[in-house]
Amino acid sequence: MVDRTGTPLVELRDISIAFGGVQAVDGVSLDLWPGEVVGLLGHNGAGKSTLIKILSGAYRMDSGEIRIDGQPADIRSPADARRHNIETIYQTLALADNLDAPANLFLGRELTTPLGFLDDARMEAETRRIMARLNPNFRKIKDPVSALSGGQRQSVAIARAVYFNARILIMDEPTAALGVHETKMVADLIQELKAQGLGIFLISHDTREMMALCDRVSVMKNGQLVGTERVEDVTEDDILSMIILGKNPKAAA
Amino acid sequence: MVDRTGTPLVELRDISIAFGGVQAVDGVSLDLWPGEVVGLLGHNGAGKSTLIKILSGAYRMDSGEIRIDGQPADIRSPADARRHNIETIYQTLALADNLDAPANLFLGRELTTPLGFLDDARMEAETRRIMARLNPNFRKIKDPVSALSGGQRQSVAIARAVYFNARILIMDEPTAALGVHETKMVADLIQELKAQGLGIFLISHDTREMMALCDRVSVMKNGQLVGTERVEDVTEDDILSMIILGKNPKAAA
Amino acid sequence: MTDASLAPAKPRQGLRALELDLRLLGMIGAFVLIAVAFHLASDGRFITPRNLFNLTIQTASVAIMATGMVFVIVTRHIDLSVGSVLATCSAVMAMTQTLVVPDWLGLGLGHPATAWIAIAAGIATGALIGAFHGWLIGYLTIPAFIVTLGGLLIWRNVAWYLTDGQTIGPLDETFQLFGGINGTLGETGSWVLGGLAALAVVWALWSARRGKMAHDFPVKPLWAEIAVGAAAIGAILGFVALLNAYTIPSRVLARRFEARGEVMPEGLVQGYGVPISVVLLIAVAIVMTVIARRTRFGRYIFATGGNPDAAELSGIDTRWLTVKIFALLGVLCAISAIVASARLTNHSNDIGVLDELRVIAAAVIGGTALKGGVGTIYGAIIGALIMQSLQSGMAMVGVDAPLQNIVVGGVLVLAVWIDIVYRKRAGA
Amino acid sequence: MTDASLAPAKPRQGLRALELDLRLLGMIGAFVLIAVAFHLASDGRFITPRNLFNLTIQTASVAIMATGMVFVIVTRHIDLSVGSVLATCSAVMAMTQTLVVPDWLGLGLGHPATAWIAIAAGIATGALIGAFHGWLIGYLTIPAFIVTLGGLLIWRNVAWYLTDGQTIGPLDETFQLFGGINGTLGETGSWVLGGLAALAVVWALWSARRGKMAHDFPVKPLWAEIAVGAAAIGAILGFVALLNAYTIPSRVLARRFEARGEVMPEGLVQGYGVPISVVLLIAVAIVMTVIARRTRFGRYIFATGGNPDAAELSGIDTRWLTVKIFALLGVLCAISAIVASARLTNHSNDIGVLDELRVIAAAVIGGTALKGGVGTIYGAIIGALIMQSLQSGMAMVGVDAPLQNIVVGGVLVLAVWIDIVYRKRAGA
Amino acid sequence: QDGPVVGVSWSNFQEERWKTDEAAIRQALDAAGASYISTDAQSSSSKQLSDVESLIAQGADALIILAQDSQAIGPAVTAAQNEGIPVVGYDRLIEDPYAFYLTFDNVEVGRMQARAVLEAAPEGNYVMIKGSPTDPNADFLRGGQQEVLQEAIDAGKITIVGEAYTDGWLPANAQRNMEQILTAEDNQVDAVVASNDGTAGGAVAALTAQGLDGIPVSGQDADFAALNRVAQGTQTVSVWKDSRELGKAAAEIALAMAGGTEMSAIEGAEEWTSPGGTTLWAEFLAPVPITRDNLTAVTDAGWIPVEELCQGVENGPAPCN
Ligand SMILES: Nc1ncnc2c1ncn2[C@@H]1O[C@H](COP(=O)(O)OP(=O)(O)OP(=O)(O)O)[C@@H](O)[C@H]1O
Ligand SMILES: Nc1ncnc2c1ncn2[C@@H]1O[C@H](COP(=O)(O)OP(=O)(O)OP(=O)(O)O)[C@@H](O)[C@H]1O
Ligand SMILES: O[C@@H]1[C@@H](O)[C@H](O)OC[C@H]1O
Ligand SMILES: [Mg+2]
Ligand SMILES: [Mg+2]
Repeated sequence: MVDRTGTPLVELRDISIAFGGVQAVDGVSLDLWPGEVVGLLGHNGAGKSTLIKILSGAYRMDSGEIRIDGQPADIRSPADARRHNIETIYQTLALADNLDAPANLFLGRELTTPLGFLDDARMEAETRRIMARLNPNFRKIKDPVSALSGGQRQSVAIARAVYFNARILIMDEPTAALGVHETKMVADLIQELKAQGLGIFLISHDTREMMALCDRVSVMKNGQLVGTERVEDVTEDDILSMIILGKNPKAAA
Repeated sequence: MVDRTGTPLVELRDISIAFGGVQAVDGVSLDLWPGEVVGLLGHNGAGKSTLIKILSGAYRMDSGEIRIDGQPADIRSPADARRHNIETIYQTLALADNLDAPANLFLGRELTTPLGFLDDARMEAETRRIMARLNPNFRKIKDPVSALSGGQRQSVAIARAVYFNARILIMDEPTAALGVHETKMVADLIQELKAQGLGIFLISHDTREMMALCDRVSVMKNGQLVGTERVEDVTEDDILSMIILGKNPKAAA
Repeated sequence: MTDASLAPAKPRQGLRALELDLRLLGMIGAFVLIAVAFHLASDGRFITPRNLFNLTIQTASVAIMATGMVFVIVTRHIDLSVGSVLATCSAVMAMTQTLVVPDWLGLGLGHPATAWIAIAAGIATGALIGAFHGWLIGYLTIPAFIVTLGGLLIWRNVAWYLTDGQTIGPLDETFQLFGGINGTLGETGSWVLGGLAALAVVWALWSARRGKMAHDFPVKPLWAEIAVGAAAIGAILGFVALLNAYTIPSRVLARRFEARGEVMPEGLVQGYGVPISVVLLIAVAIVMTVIARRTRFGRYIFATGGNPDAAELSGIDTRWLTVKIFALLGVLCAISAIVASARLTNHSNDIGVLDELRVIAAAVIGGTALKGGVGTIYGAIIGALIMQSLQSGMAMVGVDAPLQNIVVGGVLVLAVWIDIVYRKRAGA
Repeated sequence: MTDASLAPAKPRQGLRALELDLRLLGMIGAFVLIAVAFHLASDGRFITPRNLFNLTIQTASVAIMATGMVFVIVTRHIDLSVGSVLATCSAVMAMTQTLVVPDWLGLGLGHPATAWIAIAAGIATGALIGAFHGWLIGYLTIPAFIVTLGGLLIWRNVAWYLTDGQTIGPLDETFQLFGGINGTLGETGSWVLGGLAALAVVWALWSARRGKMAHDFPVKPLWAEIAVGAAAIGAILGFVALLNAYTIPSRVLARRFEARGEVMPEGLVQGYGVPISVVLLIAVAIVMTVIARRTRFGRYIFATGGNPDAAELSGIDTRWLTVKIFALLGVLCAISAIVASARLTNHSNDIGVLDELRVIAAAVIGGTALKGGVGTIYGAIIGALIMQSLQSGMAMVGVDAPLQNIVVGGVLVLAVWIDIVYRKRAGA
Repeated sequence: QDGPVVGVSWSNFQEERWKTDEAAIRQALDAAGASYISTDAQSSSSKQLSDVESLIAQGADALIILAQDSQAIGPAVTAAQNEGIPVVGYDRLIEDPYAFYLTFDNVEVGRMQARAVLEAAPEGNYVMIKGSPTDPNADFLRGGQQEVLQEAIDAGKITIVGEAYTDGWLPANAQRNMEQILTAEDNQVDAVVASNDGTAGGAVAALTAQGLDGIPVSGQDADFAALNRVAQGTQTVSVWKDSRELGKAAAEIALAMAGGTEMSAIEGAEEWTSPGGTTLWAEFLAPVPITRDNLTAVTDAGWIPVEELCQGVENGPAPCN
């Protein structure tokens, strides 16, 4: 299905980072092709969020290399990542609580009038349009996001990442707080984006969901990569044992 | 299984609350017997968190009544709720980011030495003991919780609610950020607490998990109660249609 | 997509249709309350054209800086150095007028360009100092409290050295026009200004309405729109009428005619009209409000205040933002320095002393939250007005000097408390 | 349960085994740097027993209040009124000594109970004022900035009314003992104090170690424990030796003998030893540190600072906590008032003016974060010491007051910056 | 109300002496059936301008202004002039001929301070504790002091070994500065010229700690605590500017001018040219240096009760013996 010839969209090579002596990510290498969804799994604190935060510019790695389209990419800040068309949905959502949904959605890339002033009306209209796709119950467009429910906040964070024409999308537990219907809509969205040729890193603890959405899954344990497998090649139980035992049954076999 | 004769542990009667004109919870009645797990389901923003925050003292209802052991209970603050042995795991976790896990776990109920000073060593030891049950990978006992991963933070919040001998436990999406193994351990824990006779309100979007853990499930939509059913009496699909359509197929039938 | 559940809320009915800003009304209410109380206590001397004219002039300098302080506090910083920066800017401008331009540049005293050269120098000074503070705070991550506490000590004394500890003056005549009573628009000019402002209100309401309608958003009923517009225009024209009603003392008028070699017509009465310093304040208020609400810069300020991490993760360069915010406040300090020193017709050593407290207090009374993320420009200005009313009012009622301070302190706390209670009740 | 993955981290090796507090070391480093610089600039007069003795005395009053300000700032509040509250407490104590006790109570001047009655009155005053502020802030939810800005205006002028604007003094002899050089422990007393402190250190280290071992936690290697203990004891005894080395001028000594009707033995030399005001400061520091680290009250302060909502949801009564915190600071202001007025041997109208800035600065230099949740008691004290060293050093080197302020401002910013860089490097 | 209204604008009411001035002004106004209103500028010339505007708006018929700044008060005086309200410049100079200048001569006060100290310590090391760097009076005083000391300095008899401004005239700052100078000079100090009683108090506290109390120290204002020090012998001189007289004279002049009296017609008025070159009508009252030899002057005048003057003094000079 996914064409893995040619240069990958993203190559993470031997990435490491430590916090105060603890090796949070330890020599991890991964790659991602266009139109592919790669799932990241692992126990709590395995280093998944930290790894993808390096790609999104939130952290700077201690060592390793990132390549995009085969070219070394020097990502030192979230702004750098955006320049490489990388969009991220953070686990902590990263919303400005005092602003409303449109302001958050367009933060850093506001729509403006020809005179350079903010075009709030247009941003609001766009927000209504996009939220309708993600969360049909969402109505609190003009309230500060601090007044939203957990799932509503998550919808805003998702909307923000997918609205802009990203080439690489990072989703850190995007559906953790979402209702069944909302989760379904995000799954549909992922399929659609994939079809458009985006590369997606997806983190989730829901193995079933991962098997359904991803092309390949990578499992981490204690900062290290246990293994990466195509979903066709493994069973749910294989993945579970990789997560819990930290051993790749296929590699061992 | 659950003995629903006698007085319920908790009775919520006709609870309503509005935020700035919007009716977040609208005349909801629910009850909970000892040794029972009642699940709350519903779309994002349905009012689940708001409803249980009324019981935990975080919000004050506009109208309605709460009874505990058949007696009207006047819960106006989280401290009042604690006096009624109600413990809560909030969706937002409610941790003091600058303190470490033991300090958060025992916040408001610190262990002290005979002289009345904090007994940090004992709190740390207890924390290690209890965390071992919830999250075997957890090691960052002395770090401020701001340095923890999303799932690690959630483990701390759970540990804090279950450590104290609560009679009523409220869990708002306790496993949203947890890994598979950690989720399993929380499920075991819920079974154990239930066996000890606690009453538990559980909120989650994972219908499968809810069917497995709960005795009864209640579904909310737009602030109103759609219906409450024993899990034996309904299928997963029944529940899904209640959540999405807001109609109780059994009642309709 | 046009699903009913997504349709924007329906237009509200009755009084609510006016969509009034409760916060604004509350603050105006507090001000009116204070004014009426002093009016009664001073045998009807407080709410007079003359006193209100004085009040607007007295408020201008602090209010101008307070608008900039809003941005600083919204981004979770603080600036303790505004009074000292004002002093340095004032010293630079004073020395430019009395030494640099006449002697170094050899243009002599009273050259028409003097005031403008001095103002340019002052504004450049303010911008540089502010930017420097912002750099220390944003790039070197030194807490704003420390940087500006250092600034408080440093710039006051730099001003001292610039002037050798002396009062410098009298300042240039043109420059003095910015000081308040020495420079007003006169009756006709004020009416013209008022008329333009009224037109602007109509245009603003109309274009906002059109913008909403273009996106099918609900709009207020037409009557509500007209009511709001009428109230705003009424307030503007009332304000102009009030300032025009304060008449120039006949001696001053006579002196002016004398200076022109004319004779004053018997019984001539002329009003002062809007002071230029107040025009400056209004201009600053409008510009700052536009920045806050309608530009990216403003949006980033509030986003950073709400959640600095989120702002940074959204690709906003929060460090550079900090530099810009402090530089902006520096410029506003320089503008305030113009107003303050022109009003004194001199640069004095103690100019701006304790202004940091007044300015921060004005912003906080005006609803700016010290924990960041929240604040309005108009709030800060009304806050400054309330502070000033308290001080002037107390002086007017004629209580003992030490007791005055006690009462000012007490009323300050009380005013904020009433506002808090009022807003809780109103559920805003 | 004793799963390997859960076992606590292994003891560290080498220098790291000492588990030193980098922040503390950094601050001490900054202080030493400043001291050495002044020592060189003043021809070797800065690091002398006499000057360091002066420094400790000069620092006491601000440092005492700064420890309380740490709690206030940690809970995301601020207190601008400390200088004024100090003035009111000082006024109450002065009036109690010179009017209430001698005249109203009829005990006359110089009664042995005078000082103690005055102190009790002062502390009660401080506690009441602080609690009142705390109530306004905690229960009425008025921002601390506004409440204490009001307090700044009110209490200074209440003090004025209490004393009718006069300097009151000289104060009671016993009372004056708290002022510094007028009351010291003498050489023997100081050694006894030092010895007790050394024992306390040994006991504290030993019991902490025992506590850890009881729960099977890792402990430092014994050599590291001993090294830390030896360093601490060395510092304590060195401090005592230093203060003892500052000898009482022979004139003063002779006068003391005279007063007792004795004749001073030829060639007698006596050291001052530890001033009582410094003993007070040390006692305050210990009590406050214990509160911060070892009591529920302290834990709740930090929890509330870290996340006020979480604290409230945990059943902590944050409103009552606020009252307690401000009352505590009020008491500390009263203690500072004792030290400050006893040092001047008079109550003067302007006592404590601008102390709010010094106190807040000391806390912030000492690493207390204005955004709340973080701060240490020892940091605030060293912060106060650094501020005071700068000012005293400059006065000694003979820098002009305006230039002094410029340098103090600059060094302030620099010191904090160096500390920031140092900590970033050290990765702490 | 019936009688005229006199508005007084104080520059900083926190300093001890002004309440005596105020009482004197009030008393004189009461006696004349006039009423008194006042403001406190809290050491800010900007606030003082607003204050004066308030006083005018309140209907003052005459103004007495203790100027925070001799020049920056100009617009306030102009505002008064525009309304035809007479102004008395009180204690500190107002650089404007429209204002009547009533004061004690500050340069003379400085001279008196230095004279008394020089008499007690004709030779040795001097320390100059100056006033606030932002108060123009501080430099007037220092100038007067220098005039007197110059000769002895030139002759090499005295050396100024330390000199410091006192921020905000705060005693605590003076005390610290004195301590540091003593430390730097190893106590080799023979006399202190302090510019007012507050700073003298700080200096004496520092000297006492070193057993140096008793060396000559100057001051001004005749604060009660300072007079007590003079009686005890720890302060040499406090230059007494009997503010009751100054206050009384100010009230009377203000009322006279409000009643239409010309400045030139005021008793004791003389034409005087300021250092800045402004010629104005002025009246100078004579300050009196108070030393242990003439302490009775202050008690006789009822300035201070004998008990307070002599508190804790044994075998002191008259009247404490
Ligand atoms: N503090 C608040 N202020 C204003 N509105 C609020 C507040 N808290 C919740 N709401 C609103 O009340 C409604 C119910 O929110 P609630 O958090 O109870 O939803 P929920 O069922 O828990 O949703 P989720 O599954 O997303 O957690 C939402 O529309 C939300 O925006
Ligand atoms: N800012 C930080 N400072 C210190 N340690 C950190 C920081 N962020 C993460 N860590 C630590 O790094 C390790 C990896 O964390 P990370 O958030 O990447 O885990 P994760 O795999 O995303 O877990 P989860 O499934 O719980 O989200 C954890 O032990 C965590 O405590
Ligand atoms: O009397 C003194 C006054 O002249 C000066 O200006 O301020 C300080 C006072 O002590
Ligand atoms: Mg994660
Ligand atoms: Mg929820």
